[in-house]
Amino acid sequence: MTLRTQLIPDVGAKTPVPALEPLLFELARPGRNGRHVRTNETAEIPDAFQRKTPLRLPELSEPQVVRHYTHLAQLNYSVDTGMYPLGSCTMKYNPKVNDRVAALFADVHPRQSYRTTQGVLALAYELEQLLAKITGMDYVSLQPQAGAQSEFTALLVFKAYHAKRGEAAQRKRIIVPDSAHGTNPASAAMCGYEVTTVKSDARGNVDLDALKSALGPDVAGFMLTNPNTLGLFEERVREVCDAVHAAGALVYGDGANMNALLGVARPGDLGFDCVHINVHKTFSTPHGAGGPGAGPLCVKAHLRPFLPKPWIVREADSSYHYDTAREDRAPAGLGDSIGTIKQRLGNFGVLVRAYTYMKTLGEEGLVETGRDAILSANYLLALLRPAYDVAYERPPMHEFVLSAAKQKKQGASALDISKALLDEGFHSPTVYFPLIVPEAMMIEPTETEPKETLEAFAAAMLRIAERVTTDPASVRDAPKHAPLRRLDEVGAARKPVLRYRGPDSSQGGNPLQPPSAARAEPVP
Amino acid sequence: MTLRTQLIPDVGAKTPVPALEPLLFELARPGRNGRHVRTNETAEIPDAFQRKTPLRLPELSEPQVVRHYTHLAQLNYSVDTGMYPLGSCTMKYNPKVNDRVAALFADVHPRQSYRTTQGVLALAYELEQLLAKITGMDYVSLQPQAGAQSEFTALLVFKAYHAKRGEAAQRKRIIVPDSAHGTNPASAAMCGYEVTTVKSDARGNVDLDALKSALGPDVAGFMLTNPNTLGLFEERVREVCDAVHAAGALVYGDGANMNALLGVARPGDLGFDCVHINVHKTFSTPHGAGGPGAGPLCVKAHLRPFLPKPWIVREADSSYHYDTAREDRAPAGLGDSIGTIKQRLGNFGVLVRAYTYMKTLGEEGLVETGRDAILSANYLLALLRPAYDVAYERPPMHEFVLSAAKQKKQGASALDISKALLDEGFHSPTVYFPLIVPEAMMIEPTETEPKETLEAFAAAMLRIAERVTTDPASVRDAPKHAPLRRLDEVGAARKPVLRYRGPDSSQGGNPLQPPSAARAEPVP
Amino acid sequence: MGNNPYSPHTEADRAEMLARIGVKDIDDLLAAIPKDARHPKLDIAPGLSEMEVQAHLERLAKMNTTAGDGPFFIGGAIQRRYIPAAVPVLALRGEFLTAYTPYQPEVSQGTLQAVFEYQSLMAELLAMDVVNSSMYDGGSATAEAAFMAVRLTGRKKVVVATEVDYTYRRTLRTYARGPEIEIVEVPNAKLTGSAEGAACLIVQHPDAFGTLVDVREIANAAHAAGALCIQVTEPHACALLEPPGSLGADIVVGEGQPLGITMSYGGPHLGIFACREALVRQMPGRIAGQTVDSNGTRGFVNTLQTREQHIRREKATSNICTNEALAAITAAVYMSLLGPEGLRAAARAGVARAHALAKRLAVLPGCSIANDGPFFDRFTLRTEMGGWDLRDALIERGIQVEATASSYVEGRREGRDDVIIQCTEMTTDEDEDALVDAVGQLARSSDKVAAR
Amino acid sequence: MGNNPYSPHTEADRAEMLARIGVKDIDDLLAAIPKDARHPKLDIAPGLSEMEVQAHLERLAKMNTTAGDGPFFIGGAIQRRYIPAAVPVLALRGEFLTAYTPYQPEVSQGTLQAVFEYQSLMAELLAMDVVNSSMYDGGSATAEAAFMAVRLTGRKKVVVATEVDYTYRRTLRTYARGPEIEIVEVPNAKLTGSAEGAACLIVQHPDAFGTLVDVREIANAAHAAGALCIQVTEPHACALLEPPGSLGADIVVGEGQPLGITMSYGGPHLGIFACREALVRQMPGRIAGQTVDSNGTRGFVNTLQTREQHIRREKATSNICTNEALAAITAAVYMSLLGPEGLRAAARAGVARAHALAKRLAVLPGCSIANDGPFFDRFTLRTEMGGWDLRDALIERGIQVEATASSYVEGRREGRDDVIIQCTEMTTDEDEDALVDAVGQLARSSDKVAAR
Ligand SMILES: Cc1ncc(COP(=O)(O)O)c(C=O)c1O
Ligand SMILES: Cc1ncc(COP(=O)(O)O)c(C=O)c1O
Repeated sequence: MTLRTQLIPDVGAKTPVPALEPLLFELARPGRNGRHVRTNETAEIPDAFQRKTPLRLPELSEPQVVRHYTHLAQLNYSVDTGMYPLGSCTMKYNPKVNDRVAALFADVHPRQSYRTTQGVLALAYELEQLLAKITGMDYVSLQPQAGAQSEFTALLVFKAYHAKRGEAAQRKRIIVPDSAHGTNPASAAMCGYEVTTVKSDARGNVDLDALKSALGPDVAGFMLTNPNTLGLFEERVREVCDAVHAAGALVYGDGANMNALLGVARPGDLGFDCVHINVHKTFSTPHGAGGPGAGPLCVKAHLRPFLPKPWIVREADSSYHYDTAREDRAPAGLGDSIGTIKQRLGNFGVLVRAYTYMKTLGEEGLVETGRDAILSANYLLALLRPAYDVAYERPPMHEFVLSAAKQKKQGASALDISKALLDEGFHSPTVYFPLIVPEAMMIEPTETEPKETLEAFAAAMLRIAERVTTDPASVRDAPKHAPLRRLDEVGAARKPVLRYRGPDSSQGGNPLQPPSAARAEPVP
Repeated sequence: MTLRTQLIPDVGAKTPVPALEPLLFELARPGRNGRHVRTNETAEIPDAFQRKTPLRLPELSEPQVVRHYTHLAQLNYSVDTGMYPLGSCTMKYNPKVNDRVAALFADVHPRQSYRTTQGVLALAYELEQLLAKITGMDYVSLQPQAGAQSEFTALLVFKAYHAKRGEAAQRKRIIVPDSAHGTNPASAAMCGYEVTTVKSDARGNVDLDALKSALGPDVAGFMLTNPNTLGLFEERVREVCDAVHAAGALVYGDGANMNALLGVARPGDLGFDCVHINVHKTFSTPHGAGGPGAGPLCVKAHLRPFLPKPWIVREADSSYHYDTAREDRAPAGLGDSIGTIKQRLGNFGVLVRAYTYMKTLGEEGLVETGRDAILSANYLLALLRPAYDVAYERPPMHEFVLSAAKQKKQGASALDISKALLDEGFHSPTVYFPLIVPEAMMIEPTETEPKETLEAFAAAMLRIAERVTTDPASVRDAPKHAPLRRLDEVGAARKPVLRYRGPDSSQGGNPLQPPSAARAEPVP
Repeated sequence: MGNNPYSPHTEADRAEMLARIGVKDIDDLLAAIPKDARHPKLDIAPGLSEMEVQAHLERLAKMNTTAGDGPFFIGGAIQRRYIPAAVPVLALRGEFLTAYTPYQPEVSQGTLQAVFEYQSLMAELLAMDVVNSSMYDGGSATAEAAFMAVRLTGRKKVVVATEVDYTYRRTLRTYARGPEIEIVEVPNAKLTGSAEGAACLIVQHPDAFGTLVDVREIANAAHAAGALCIQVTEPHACALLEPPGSLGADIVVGEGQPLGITMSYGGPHLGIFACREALVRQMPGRIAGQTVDSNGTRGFVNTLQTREQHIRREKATSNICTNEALAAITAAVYMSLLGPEGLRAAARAGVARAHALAKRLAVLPGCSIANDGPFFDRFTLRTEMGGWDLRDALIERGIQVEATASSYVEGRREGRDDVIIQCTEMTTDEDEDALVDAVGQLARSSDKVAAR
Repeated sequence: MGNNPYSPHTEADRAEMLARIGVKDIDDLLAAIPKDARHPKLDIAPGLSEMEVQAHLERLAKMNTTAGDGPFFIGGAIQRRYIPAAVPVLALRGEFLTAYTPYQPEVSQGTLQAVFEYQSLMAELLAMDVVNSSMYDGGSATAEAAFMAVRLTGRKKVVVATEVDYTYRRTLRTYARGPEIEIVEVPNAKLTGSAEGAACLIVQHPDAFGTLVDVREIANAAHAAGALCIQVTEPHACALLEPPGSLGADIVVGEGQPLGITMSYGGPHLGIFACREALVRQMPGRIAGQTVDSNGTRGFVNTLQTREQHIRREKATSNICTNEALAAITAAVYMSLLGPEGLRAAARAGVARAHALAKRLAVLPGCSIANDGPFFDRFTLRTEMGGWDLRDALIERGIQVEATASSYVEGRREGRDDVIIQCTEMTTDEDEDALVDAVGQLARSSDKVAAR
């Protein structure tokens, strides 16, 4: 039962608003409420501090709230409802057992003593070891809460490393390939580095000569995604790393594409000094409509001293504690560490899920995952090749990039195709990334889509390609069967409406402005 | 994201089947499976007993199963998605906290000792008391698992009561009003009684004269729903009960409509000897797509000896046990009890929810519930009266019955209107019940629907009535916006297909018959 | 609003509604109610907040010792089995949980297709033709099966084996008081000789004590005498044992709870009900069937409703209305997740553990396994202590088993007094060690035996 | 399939796929990988079944003492608060949980509208103009706010009060090493005098110790010096205290976890980030905005994306990509369920309990309340034992409190060593009694003091 557009009743607007679902504020009535929490007590607050500004939150009954969010949820596409081939995002199935066991750790506060959290610490310690083994690294920090924060953390580590060697002032630049994800240059800039971009070569690799000429004593590090954002394994990865090291710089591995490498190859064996893990990609934790994630940072031994504190220590009797004095409250042992990115163990609730996933798969399951991810991508590419241009003609790893340049000429862009896919019941791939492929469509099926689904997706893509040749206008007009037609993003940015301010924002912007006489739905 | 009709791929059918979602069997592939439970051990089973019949269950991956049921769920209308004004069913909001606390009792086995289940017994004991107070009765059996089973239980109690008085052989008849719910006569027949129907009078009451002339020494009991299925309070309820008692028979109260009486009146004060409770109606437990429910039976003291065993006993030290020897395993004390309807405490998981609801509402909340339920029904009736015939013109209690007889003449029946309501985004009322109202539409809004929703529902009903006058064919053609168009129920009954037997049932009916070469969706 | 936290009506709403109705007060709508009966004082405590009620229920729950709190061997019809995490996530989605009987099939395809799939899966598991959408539980399903046999044969005697679960037999006896059906209880061994004049023979396989029973022989005897054979069974057993449909059963009933449904002190559970195709018009309960919509698209409806109370009233095949549809959906989710391999694995684990455990217990002094033949995943342990004392002594040690009351018939103690030990995939090595240790210690302490 | 229980590929599937690709083996697709690096041995144990992994995690979880296991007074940024049952039921629905950033808004209206509503609700609570869709947590939000102030002012000095939560200050100091921003820590009392040359003053109200702070004065001082005022706050406090937007704050940050999100040993949580309208183009993070579709129907999209890394790369206002959208949705569900009254009630309960408890503790011998002024729902208890010893002694008694490290700056112990006592609506009379009893006993035992 999907929502159909309705005229929002009772909002007090002069003309009723067509929408799929009213806003919370539009559903509210003064005096309505549930009884979740109550108190008879009064709070002793000095008058000067008391809230005088009206608290204009909507008042709703619980049944209304339940329906509202049930309706909203049903408007979403999600992994639980269909294939979600968003390249670079690894939208694989999120096992339900992981959510259930995560709830076992819900009622633990991060400021509890190690004495009351031995289960947390035992899990985290083993998780660090698992990640080290899978990446071929030596040590792991669980603190970063997403890939981007892990990049930033790693660059702080680089800075500290160079500082220790007296080269901090000199090494001011970070090099990134032109195919890099936007977070890479952004993290470098946030960390106070200048960013130099090197181009890719004709086979989709980093252009080694360009890299070499960019390298120098002012370079702190190089950020490399492997397989890169084209889905291609860097063919001369060891030469690349050697060149960077020869210049006294460090190699950062963006591990967003680690799914391809599970049991297939380890960054630690390829020359990387560190690599981050997007557990919300590789290790199946749900993406939560945009987040949360977790981004553990795995490093070689020479970078360990700089990792965020505190660190977990395991005693001979299998008890655990932190390495800092008085729990982690007196970081006497900060040493060369960069400090703290996130108190204690980062997004622990996400990490529990990742740990559970690894324990479920085990060595053979991890290996199978990497191989099946690669198999699925290559199979889907084989099915799509007849109709779309392939950006780089060599076997991809877990994802691949098509170009809709041909279709664009025929009258429908990658964007149009992405919308037409919605009408076919599929989520669209990532479009217009990486930037170096015109009309890019970056497709990552993951290992959890059945072969039949890959075939159905391919059939849809081929139908659309066919339609582009016969009736491109209809593709440009998509979507027609999604909950909404195409949305005006330009208008949204030009005149931003970033919160609800009532039906008539000129009236002081009170979101609880009472319904005007002009009801959308008159009482019969 | 609602499902749109698709051609089911790969089912092996000669011609693909259009459907909203494939069947589990159609999604399966041999060799596919998860790893929820496993064992390396072999079972010692004598060969003669071993299963030789193939176990033709579908093999699926967990991601497929999750998507399948998520899709199916989204095809359902439910209280969580909209107003569900099904008369006689009390489709009120089902509080989420009730589900959460019910889970606290999930891991308890009914054959545990009273010593390990003091929490269960304490809750059940208090629940019995709450139900007795609310109904004005003296004792309660929690065993019946639904209203109908409670009716049957009560009639067994009647039989035992008459037997005790030596009148069992003589009292062979049960009287029911013509407005009674189908379960009443069905329960009576199941209990070995003959059923006599008495008609209703012009005000929607039991026709007292008809009742009196039906009464006699061969009558065991009278089953009365109050408010009755017209939503009307029995105006001479005490006279009715007195007449029945005068004939030596008992009065059974069908408490399906108890929501109207919460804090408003008590069956025990009106002359009933017993009343059942549909906790899935009055006490907010979810209806579960058809069930489960629970149907506690509340009786006056004179019927207590006959209630199902075991009974809970509370000791002075607030400990609890059953009244039978050796727990309830040796029912030495069966006495006059009819026996056991359901081991121990019936649908305990449902009863926990009902208990929680009562504790949440408390006395004032219960009173408010009854009054708001009545208020909502009367308000909605006032809004609808302009367009529809009202079956009986006196203030209803918690629900009311309209007749679409006028509309029927104009070209659209109650059934057609019910389907048109689906297109308006509402569930339909109960139609064609009670049987005594032509083209009946039985509407129960419940107290949890906001006033605006009642108004929106009324507006939809009025729009439809208007459409019946201008374009009845369009109403007959409804629904158009539901997941499916009108379904062929006659065809379903004429040539019943009650399980899946594979794409070609002539081929031995193997539901796992492999896909034929003719795929619905050819591999591109 | 105000006192019922789930009611949305504000005082302003109520005033507007009353005005539109044209009365001053809700009391003005209650004229039909005898004055003295209006507004009774209920003597119930004031309502709690959600936070308070949650705390209150947590306190009550802590007063129980759950199955997970220690070694646990109670089973029978209701079993502690592993429930995959996806089961509740899917089956308890609000759209299933808060819908009702699919009276409007066009907006209830989720329920109807899921129930149709349940019927199909269960029919395969049992090797039976038709399965209904659910009865309340195994007990009432057994009683309704007996009633159906009475209707089909016109005979009013029902023969049931004493090795049928005691709760089912109690419910059967209770139900039978209504239409005054004669219930004859005989041991399994005497079933074949008791078919004459009977509407049906009711046999459980594996039986209440876990023993395997030759159903074919009993079905043959029934059929020879013009009676039906009703088999009570358990779903996991059907994954490994020749299924009822292949043994000659005409009607099959049982408890579906082990298929992913929580124990919850006995309910809500799932009454399984299956029969041969020819008998379907006498079947009780709702049945989902396949059809098409006016566009020719496949869809599902409740069908064969002319058997049901809302149409046939006193002529219906049963009075059942609200059933256990959600449990049927849950069982379907469970079966589709486990698949045939997982179902067999779960069943096998119970059987293997039961046999290994029985071997360890049988060699303890004073202990023996009391089953009459090969058993499945539970067995009867006989000690010198007697079952009830042993059970109570084990509770003291945190171990829960069931003392068997097979021998109590209408309150008279007739025979043995043992304990039943149920194993499932949830049984662990530690559980088994704890039981063997405890029984070893207890069986040795002859003072306890004396004290009986 | 086979080893990864979530992969659907059967061996037959794999063979067909390889054939279509035109290779014999997956290894044929791996030519780009250095030979010696292929197929590393990982040295990881074989996979578990779901049932095994569930049992394993349950064992680990039992090794913790949770907040619900005994009297619990740890709080600060992360608080144990009552979470209504409907919150997880709604926010964790699969359609929210398993979606990603709404790159295709037409099929992501659920996410986008829910986030837009979160922004609107939070803006009202804080009385701020604009709220973004979330940062990782309170700590990173604080650091990003400081960076934003640096960008806006062109100044590289950030002044932060020592009464700001120590975890936020640590993260701030760590972040600041990147762009080499100077972090100056001064007590609240010295903030107004430290604005000169600063990009911003960062003040927390109520502060880490629960003390109420005069933010207006600090904001005025900041503005007078051309600096911004960044207020760190807590959502429940804003229901009762004059909100940041009314106190002069330019940017507001905080931890949103208390709004219905589980503690989960520190994450995933919700970084609240709000600012004045004029500053929005320097704001980090995603923002949902209202628009219309081509039919004119209202809808929502992520907007003002030219601030973001995927468009602006090294010129972006932040590197954040994956955020905590689900936590924002959860907070919105929580706020809509509680409403203004519920939110105030929850806040009031904490304040009332904290004050009552403080009064009881303050009269115990050797005990005093060490806050510098009126406090909100937590306070600092000073005893002769010292905070760390008291905390450890309380753990022995099953009571959990936090010892304050406010006084440790870069490892140097500078001042007091107390405990912080946080109350919320979840605090019970029994909890309070247990704490008063225990502290009463401990404070009296002078041997402990001697032993320090
Ligand atoms: C290649 C690449 N690098 C980095 C990131 C950033 O990771 P996160 O979104 O977890 O911050 C992403 C994900 O979006 C990515 O695809
Ligand atoms: C008036 C009436 N009586 C009895 C019943 C039967 O109750 P149940 O469905 O719980 O068996 C119903 C409900 O459907 C009903 O509406």
